[in-house]
Amino acid sequence: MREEPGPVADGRDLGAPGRDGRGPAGERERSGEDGRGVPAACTPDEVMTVNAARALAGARTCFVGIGLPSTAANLARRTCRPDLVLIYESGALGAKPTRLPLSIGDGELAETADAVVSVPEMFNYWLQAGRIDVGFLGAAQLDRFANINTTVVNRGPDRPEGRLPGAGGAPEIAASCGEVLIVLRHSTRNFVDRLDFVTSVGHGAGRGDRERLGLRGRGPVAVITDLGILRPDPESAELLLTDLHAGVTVEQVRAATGWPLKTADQVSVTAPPTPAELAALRALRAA
Amino acid sequence: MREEPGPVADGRDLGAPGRDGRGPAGERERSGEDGRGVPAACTPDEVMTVNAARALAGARTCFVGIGLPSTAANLARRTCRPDLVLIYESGALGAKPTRLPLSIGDGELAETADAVVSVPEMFNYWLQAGRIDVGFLGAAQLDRFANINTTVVNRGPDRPEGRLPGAGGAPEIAASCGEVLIVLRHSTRNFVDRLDFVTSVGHGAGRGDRERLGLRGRGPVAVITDLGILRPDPESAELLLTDLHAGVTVEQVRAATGWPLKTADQVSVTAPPTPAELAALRALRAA
Amino acid sequence: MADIRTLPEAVAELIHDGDAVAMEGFTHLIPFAAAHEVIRQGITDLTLIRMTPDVIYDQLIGAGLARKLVFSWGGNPGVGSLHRFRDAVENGWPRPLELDEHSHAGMANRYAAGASGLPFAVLRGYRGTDIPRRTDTLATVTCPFTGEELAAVAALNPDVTVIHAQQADREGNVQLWGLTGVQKEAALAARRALVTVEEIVDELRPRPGAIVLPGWAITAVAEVPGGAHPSYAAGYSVRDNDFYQAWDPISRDRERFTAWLRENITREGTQV
Amino acid sequence: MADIRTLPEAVAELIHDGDAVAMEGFTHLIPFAAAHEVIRQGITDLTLIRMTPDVIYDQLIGAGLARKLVFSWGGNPGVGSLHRFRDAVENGWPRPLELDEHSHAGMANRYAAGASGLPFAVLRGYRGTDIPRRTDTLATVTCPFTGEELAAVAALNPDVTVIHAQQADREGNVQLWGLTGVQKEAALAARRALVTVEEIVDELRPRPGAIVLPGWAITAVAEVPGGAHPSYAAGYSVRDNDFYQAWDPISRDRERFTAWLRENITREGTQV
Repeated sequence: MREEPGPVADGRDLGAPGRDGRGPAGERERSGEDGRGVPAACTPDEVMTVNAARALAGARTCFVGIGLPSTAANLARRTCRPDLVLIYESGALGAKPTRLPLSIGDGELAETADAVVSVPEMFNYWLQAGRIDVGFLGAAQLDRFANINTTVVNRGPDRPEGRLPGAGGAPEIAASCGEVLIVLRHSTRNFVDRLDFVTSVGHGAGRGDRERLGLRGRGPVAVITDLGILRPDPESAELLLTDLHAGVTVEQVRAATGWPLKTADQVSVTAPPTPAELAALRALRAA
Repeated sequence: MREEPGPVADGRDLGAPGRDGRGPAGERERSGEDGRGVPAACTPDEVMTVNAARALAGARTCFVGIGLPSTAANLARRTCRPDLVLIYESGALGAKPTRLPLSIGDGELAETADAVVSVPEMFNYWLQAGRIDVGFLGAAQLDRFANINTTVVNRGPDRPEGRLPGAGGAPEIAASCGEVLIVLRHSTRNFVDRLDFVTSVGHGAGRGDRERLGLRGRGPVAVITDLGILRPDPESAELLLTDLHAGVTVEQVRAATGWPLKTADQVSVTAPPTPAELAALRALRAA
Repeated sequence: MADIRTLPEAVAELIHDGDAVAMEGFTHLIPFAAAHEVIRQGITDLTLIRMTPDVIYDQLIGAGLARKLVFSWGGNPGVGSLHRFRDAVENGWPRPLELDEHSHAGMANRYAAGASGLPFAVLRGYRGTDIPRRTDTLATVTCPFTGEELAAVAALNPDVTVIHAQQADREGNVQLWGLTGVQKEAALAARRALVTVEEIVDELRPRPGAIVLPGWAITAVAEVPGGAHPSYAAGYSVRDNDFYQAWDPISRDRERFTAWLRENITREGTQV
Repeated sequence: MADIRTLPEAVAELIHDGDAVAMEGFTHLIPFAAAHEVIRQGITDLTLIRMTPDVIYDQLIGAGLARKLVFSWGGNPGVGSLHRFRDAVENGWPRPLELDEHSHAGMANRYAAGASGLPFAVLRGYRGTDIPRRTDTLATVTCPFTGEELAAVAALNPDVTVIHAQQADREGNVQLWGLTGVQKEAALAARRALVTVEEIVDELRPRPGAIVLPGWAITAVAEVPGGAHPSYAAGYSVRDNDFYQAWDPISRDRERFTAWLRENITREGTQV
């Protein structure tokens, strides 16, 4: 549920209020207004989701937030990672939904799960113990060290704080999973120079901070957006642009990022979604 | 399982090794060697067990140790307290066994229970939270404040400690149940002046000690033996002889007690087992 | 052994002005009907406790009955914001709402500590976050064996917990199945527990994945078919996702919300 | 995802000299066959962990394979003493046995802490008892909210946990039902987990009261029908109470025990 964007400084919802951009501020509109060059055959959101699914190719188990992460994880089960074990904080271990769940507690998650456990057990025995390979999160605000804010935003002097949904499972998912993937749409509203609130720790103030804080997992290894992919610098842990989606330029990404974004020595271009990936994603969304 | 008596100083087992005195050192033999006067129609163990069952007349829920406590609690369900909820530390809430379980984990306990829970849940959510009215314990050694030893006995100089089974659930049962009943056979081996080891706290060093220790339940309210019933003095919490079974004298009880036993101002005589109680007890044992 | 009551009786007997109330159910089995009865009876000044406030607390907050919210994730799942919650927090409408805010792991452990009769629980959480700045029910403890510093969260012991379940028998033993969330902990942590059920049956037939709460651990049971709507009860109903989506425009606007409340909850003869 | 192995393979791969081994099962589902295989393979210097050592550890201790026992109640349930345990503790035969002794509540919480990835657990226990004098895995912590002092017990994280279950499927997902004790915690607390099962089935049919351990949380599964005997597997067998009673005279005498071990466990071709 952590993708829930909530309000931002101008009072509008950040990103799409509906799931996966199918709401009123959804992908079609944004694609149009941004004038981003994407293959006519697929939307930026589809490119993002397909790349997010691909990032799970090596994972055995994934703790899944609802929304974009859930779409990507379910797509991975239909493409690169059929055996991927989906874990939802509502208590479902090994859920195999046939349709995308709207909520994290949809009945099909329990019905198709290998096991259903209580919420305290989920967080204590399964998440906290470090048993989950990948935590898949969304974010309302993200900084250059992949720290996440989903709590409140500063709307400027004389205005009350804007309220976001809050932490949910994210702080401990970010702390305890073997590694973390983050998926969110790229804009200066989301990719900020300074978080208004640290809800979940990515790499803190830089390399070594996770160890200092005693966080057990490796932290964020990739941020997948509708423009490309950012990965932490091996030295500093600051996010570098490592991949662009086809047709996107480095300048476009920099313009959508609220800090002076560094790029990797070599910036790759992601392979376009294959027809099979696109078909699987569209079938999943239509189900 | 806390009635398990284990070895004593002379290396012989204390009390009966079989359940409820039906083993080789059982009630018949002891009744004979002690020459105790009991109604010919019933044994001292039967009188003890019937009185132990009667002590549950006001209880709603009972955390049951295996052996004598289990026999008494099951008898209560067949006589004075049909609705008594039996709780076994193996995880059974509301067990309704048709036969006396030999072990605390007999299959029938789970099959007949209202709910089966894990052992950690049993101790944390059900026992520790103070949800159980009565804890029913046995003991290897008991002192005048109804503190219990089931861990080790001192066998004198140059001899190794005698090993008893250990704590089991008893320390927290004694601490957390609303009140505690203790049932054991009366002898100077069991009723000792000084415990060799405090496994479970009754009234500590006297009235006020439970509060000082932060123990939430009221502690032992009765010790039911094959000779009579002891109850804590309202002032000092030292056990007083309050009831004799029919045909037993105060002198007999004092002779079987390892400290100078005080008596209540009025010592009552327990009503003999009724034919219905005896029939229920014998049917239970024969099942 | 639990009392069998009508919903209005049970709510009147168990929930009082100023109580700390937990209505739990992780998306599944949310006790909406009981919340609506609280609104009808105008029970107010409540401290509302819930991991995911969801639409159920958006309604109670919008109705002006809450003075404080203890929670970990306040959104409309899969839809967007909880607008009544935001309006109360950001603008104090219809009254200010004090917050005590945790993570899910923290809330789950707070209930577990409450159910265990412990004053606090220990977890590996919150490290490096700003959450500790916003709550006084979070602290640290040091492991006496390793020296490691860990998070400590204060136990939750609601005055009353309300949950919805599929079935109870006539002694008030309750069975729920499917996603059972944190309901056992929430019910056992509370001083009083009210369970609304889809139906009261002669005998509970054990179900895979079910948990059973004995009647003697519960204060009252009320039969309320459909009492989780627009949430759901596995085996009885499905989640009304359309309602959750329709709630977004209803709740965005104070007047529209107020009209909805009057038309659907508080008007004579309404029973949602 | 768990490896499917024969019992001798699994024991050889997972259990090594010097390991801390938990074989759990509260009276029900005790993994006797795995213990017998440990005896046959002569795996030694073990730290044995179990709430109720039961006859299974009486056999391992008598066979001289244990250097330490971590436990909370060491009797033959419903029968009397564990004579091999007593002989080792009191007389050092066949070798001295170091003890780490707790209450059931403490042991259950030690496993739960281990399964939770925490270094310790908090409980309200041991107060006023002499138990703290005999263990260095027990300490106190102070509640940061109330100032109350509570017991802290060190987490248990066995090198390997062995449990017995009714069924596994071909991916190694395991289902057990009936009294499930502390097995989930013990298995999840361990670095490696071996599950012996009554049978491997094509598909696990969900059962009331069952717990399921996913194959990816388990290291290996071995099909061992009757592998809990003289303990039992609900739905497959009943507890062999006669064996538990017969064990008393067998185990009282060192020679008789040794002969029993040779005749029933270690002699070529034996499989108990």
